[in-house]
Amino acid sequence: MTRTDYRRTFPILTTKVNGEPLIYLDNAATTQKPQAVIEAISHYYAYDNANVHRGVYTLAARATNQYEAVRDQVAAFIQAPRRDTVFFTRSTTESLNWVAQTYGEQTIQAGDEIVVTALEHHSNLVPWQQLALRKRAQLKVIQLRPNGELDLAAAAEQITAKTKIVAVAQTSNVLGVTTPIRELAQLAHQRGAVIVVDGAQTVAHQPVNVQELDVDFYAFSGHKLYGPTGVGVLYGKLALLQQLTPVQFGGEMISNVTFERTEFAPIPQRFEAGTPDISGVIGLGAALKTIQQLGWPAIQRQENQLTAQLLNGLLNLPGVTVYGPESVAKHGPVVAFNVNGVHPHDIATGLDLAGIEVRAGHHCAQPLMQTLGVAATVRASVAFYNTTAEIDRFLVVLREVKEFFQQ
Amino acid sequence: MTRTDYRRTFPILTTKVNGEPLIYLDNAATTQKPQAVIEAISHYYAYDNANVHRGVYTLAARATNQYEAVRDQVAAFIQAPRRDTVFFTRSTTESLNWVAQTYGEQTIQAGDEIVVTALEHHSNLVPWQQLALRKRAQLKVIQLRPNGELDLAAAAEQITAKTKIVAVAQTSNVLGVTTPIRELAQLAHQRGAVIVVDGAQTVAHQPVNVQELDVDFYAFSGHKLYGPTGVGVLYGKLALLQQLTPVQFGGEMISNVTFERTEFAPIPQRFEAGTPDISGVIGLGAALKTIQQLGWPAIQRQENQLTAQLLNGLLNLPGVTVYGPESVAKHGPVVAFNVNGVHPHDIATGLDLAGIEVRAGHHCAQPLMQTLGVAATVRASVAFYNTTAEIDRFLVVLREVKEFFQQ
Amino acid sequence: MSLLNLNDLYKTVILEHAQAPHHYGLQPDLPATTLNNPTCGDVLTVQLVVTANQITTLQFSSTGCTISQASASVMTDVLLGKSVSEAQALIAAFSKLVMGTPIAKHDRDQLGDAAVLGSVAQFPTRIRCATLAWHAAAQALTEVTTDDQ
Amino acid sequence: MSLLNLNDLYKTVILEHAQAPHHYGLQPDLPATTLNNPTCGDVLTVQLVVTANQITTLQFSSTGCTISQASASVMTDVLLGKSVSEAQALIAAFSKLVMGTPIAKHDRDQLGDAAVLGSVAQFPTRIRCATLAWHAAAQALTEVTTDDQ
Ligand SMILES: Cc1ncc(COP(=O)(O)O)c(C=O)c1O
Ligand SMILES: Cc1ncc(COP(=O)(O)O)c(C=O)c1O
Repeated sequence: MTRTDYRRTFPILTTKVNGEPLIYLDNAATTQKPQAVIEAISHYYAYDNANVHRGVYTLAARATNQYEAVRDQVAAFIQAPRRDTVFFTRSTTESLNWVAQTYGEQTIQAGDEIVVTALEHHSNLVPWQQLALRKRAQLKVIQLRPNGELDLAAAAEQITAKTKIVAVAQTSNVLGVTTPIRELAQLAHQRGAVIVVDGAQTVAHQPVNVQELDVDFYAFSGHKLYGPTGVGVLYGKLALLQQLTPVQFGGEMISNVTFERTEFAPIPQRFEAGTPDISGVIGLGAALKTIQQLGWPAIQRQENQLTAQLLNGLLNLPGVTVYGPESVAKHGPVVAFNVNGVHPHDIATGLDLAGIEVRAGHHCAQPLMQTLGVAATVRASVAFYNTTAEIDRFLVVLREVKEFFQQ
Repeated sequence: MTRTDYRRTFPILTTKVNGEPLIYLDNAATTQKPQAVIEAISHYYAYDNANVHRGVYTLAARATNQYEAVRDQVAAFIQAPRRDTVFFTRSTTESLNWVAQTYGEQTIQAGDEIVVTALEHHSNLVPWQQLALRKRAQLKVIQLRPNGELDLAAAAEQITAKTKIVAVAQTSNVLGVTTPIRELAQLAHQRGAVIVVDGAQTVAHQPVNVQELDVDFYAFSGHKLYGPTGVGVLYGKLALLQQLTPVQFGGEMISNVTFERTEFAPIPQRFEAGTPDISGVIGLGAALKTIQQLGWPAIQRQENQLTAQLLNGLLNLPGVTVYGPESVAKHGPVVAFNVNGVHPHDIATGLDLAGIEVRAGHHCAQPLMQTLGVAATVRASVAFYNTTAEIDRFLVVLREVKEFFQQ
Repeated sequence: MSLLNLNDLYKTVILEHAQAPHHYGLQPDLPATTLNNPTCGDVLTVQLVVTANQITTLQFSSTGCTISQASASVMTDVLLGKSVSEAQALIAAFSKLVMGTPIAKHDRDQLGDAAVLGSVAQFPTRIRCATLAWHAAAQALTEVTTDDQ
Repeated sequence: MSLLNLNDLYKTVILEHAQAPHHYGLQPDLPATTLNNPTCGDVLTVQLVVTANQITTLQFSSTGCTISQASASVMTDVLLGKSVSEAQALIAAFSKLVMGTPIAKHDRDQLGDAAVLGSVAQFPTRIRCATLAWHAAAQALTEVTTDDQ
């Protein structure tokens, strides 16, 4: 199957919005789902539904095997060394909060430093900020270069011997820039800190190897990866996970319980309290298979081309300000911009009337907006299923909307 | 549509397991899903998928409206006074842990008492036990009467002026007994404690009115209610929820963020950090609609009849021990039993070979097993879609399996 | 896309109000009420003075979209000079209007230019933009009213 | 259901071992290794003595299902008298067998009655029941071996 064939397996991409063919350019918020994912969920409920890890009967074994097989897939997908170093959460947000509540809670003491960057999503900022406030630790921020790239020299200054945790997104959900995770990991480790990476905007767009990056924790969401909502992943280094105690208790995360005390199960069960999102995990398995079948080269070729078209198209529109690097080589498939004198909401509504769905707002990155000196931006973000014709149409309509408001 | 028509809308119930028609009697672990739920999920992904609360475009509005409409449905389903007093979690387990991490963490001090009952599921025991250990508080246990019913006199003794939290399941997932929540709530409130209710085994089987019960918190799971995995609910009294701070941070739960500090959004958004399980919530909405259309009288009539047939059938089998009350009037649709001299696993495997799926094990209630003086039990649990013919067959095969092992 | 669709929402009168909002600007010595729209980070501040049960001063300042700016501008036109209870009734009527609920002819007439914003009802995600200023005025009214007593 | 299916898993030899397990019972003065099966709460304890690199004592006690009892019983028959390395090889072979992986004829012969438990491979949820005793023995072996050194 070619990339175009794969596009056809996304049912929503053939629908209309406001009477116009849908052009979905909010992939950074959530991606659309292929038929394979929708069918994996339906099939599970129509043929295999049972609770996992609990029953000795056939249906329960089927459900458990399918669920656990996805753990293997996920481990392979990010090149984790062992299957038990990944566990399922609800989302990137939960994964990152979990690290703050376990490793953070156990490690951080008054006077310690937690280092984040100026481009973090609230989900990788607020948990650390609140932890720092609780512990009287210091939250430090690595600033960006004027083009939005992370400044490694600034990072080397901010990360000190007092730093215990460095938390950073691998790809910005606003500027599209990618941060140098390997170098940051090295800096962190040299100073005795761990590095926690928010991969929400990365995993759908490039291969990730957590061992090569040498990260301590890596978090992402299924729904930004062509999978269902309700399922996220956390990878952690074995030695770290083994030393951590759970934050939620109950269900199959125990090995022995009396009224007085509880022995916890080994990892990863220890961290999956209660009935997990079984159908979500199975849907994620189908999504990973789709990515694998299509292959990174096809995905990256198309996304690079679309990003170039988008970025250059916007840079060439007079009266438009583009945030982040102007070079495609430094760009993930996300472009934030503003039309001078027109509010992002008005632009998004204008595009929406033509069936073109883009985000307008602060993109859950208010401090970054403050850094950029704006209240909000428009954001267009592509996935491999978008087409050059869609980007052309987006640019044409954007110009019309711009003229309407600037008339 | 009649009850039989509704049964036909559950695709899995027409499949075979081990070459025999599936007879699913593990409804207490998770229920099966009607076509309406499966289709709600598929339809969402095929037509309306977008992230919620974030976009100004049409798809985002559709997704958000559908998601928020289910909040209204859930509030109506348990007669919550306001829509903002319910929020979505992953599961009962997460809901109960949340109360322990917020209200429990803020309230419990050394020397305080937390009171649970001897029939709790690990999910409503371990969070309180761990909280008590952390805070040097005392965990107290209300014992059961010999037939498994909760002893209100014992409750009145255990709940004292030192008690801050009473945590109790409304229906036991092992014994099938229902606890007197209204009376326990009164006892708790008289002593100045709050009551936290685990409704996991209740909400699919009888109408619940949280205001009439006068409970402070009420937790349940969608997947035990004909809905998808990945979605749970927590109801809390308005005044309590408003005084609580979140445990997870990020995404749309904020109203304003700087690097230094964060203002949280009003309830319920405040407690729903990150992208929620949107399709799970929408699937839950379809499940609630199914229950409403079929109606409580039809559901309860059938479940009562099946429970009577199951209970009496087991009580009349020589060499079988039934746990919990022997009177149907005191029984939810769950019956735990053992065949003397035969291990529950062997019984479950024997039944499984005939397509009959029951649970064998400790049912995540190890302390209750200790109280009953057994390591494990078999458990059969029914839902409205089970039939009297299925229970007949279960009893026939059980007798065969029993004879095989006792030969 | 046909720009006709855009004209449905962004009627000329709305664009005019947004481009040259009436009663724009704050005075340093007056109490102010600020609300924000968390989705877009927009911030809107109103200043409102009631003298002898009549709104004698009403002005605003905001960073916001066309809809919120225009709505704030027409709001000042409509509410200035009204009594507290008239203003409260009109705020309620405006809320209904933009939610797509029918309102009485009398209220509609009183709303004047603001009635044009009824088209927002077709754009559910923009309703919050249209109501922000009116909510701020409602809140300011309770504050000044309380001060009076 | 046909009871033939039940006979597939619960062969006569398995039922016999379960009903009258060999080398059942513990001695108070010997070190013991206990494992449990969290799904069902079953507990199994083995006692194992190695003298001059040979397993000279091997006994167990357990609350458990037919499969785990029978498996423990045949395990004691198979491993008693074996050298440490022979025992380790047989434990590994047994694990493969119940996972459905083919094993060498020589190992199969040595496993004796235990080979009958190969049918468990068709019942994935029961594999843990069959391996519990063998895991306990493997663990006990590492403990005594370490003690020797
Ligand atoms: C960079 C980044 N981090 C974290 C998140 C949060 O992801 P989720 O909402 O799935 O928890 C997002 C997406 O919203 C993101 O773009
Ligand atoms: C009484 C009771 N409480 C809590 C739970 C936990 O539910 P969940 O696994 O959906 O969190 C269950 C079900 O397993 C239950 O039966």
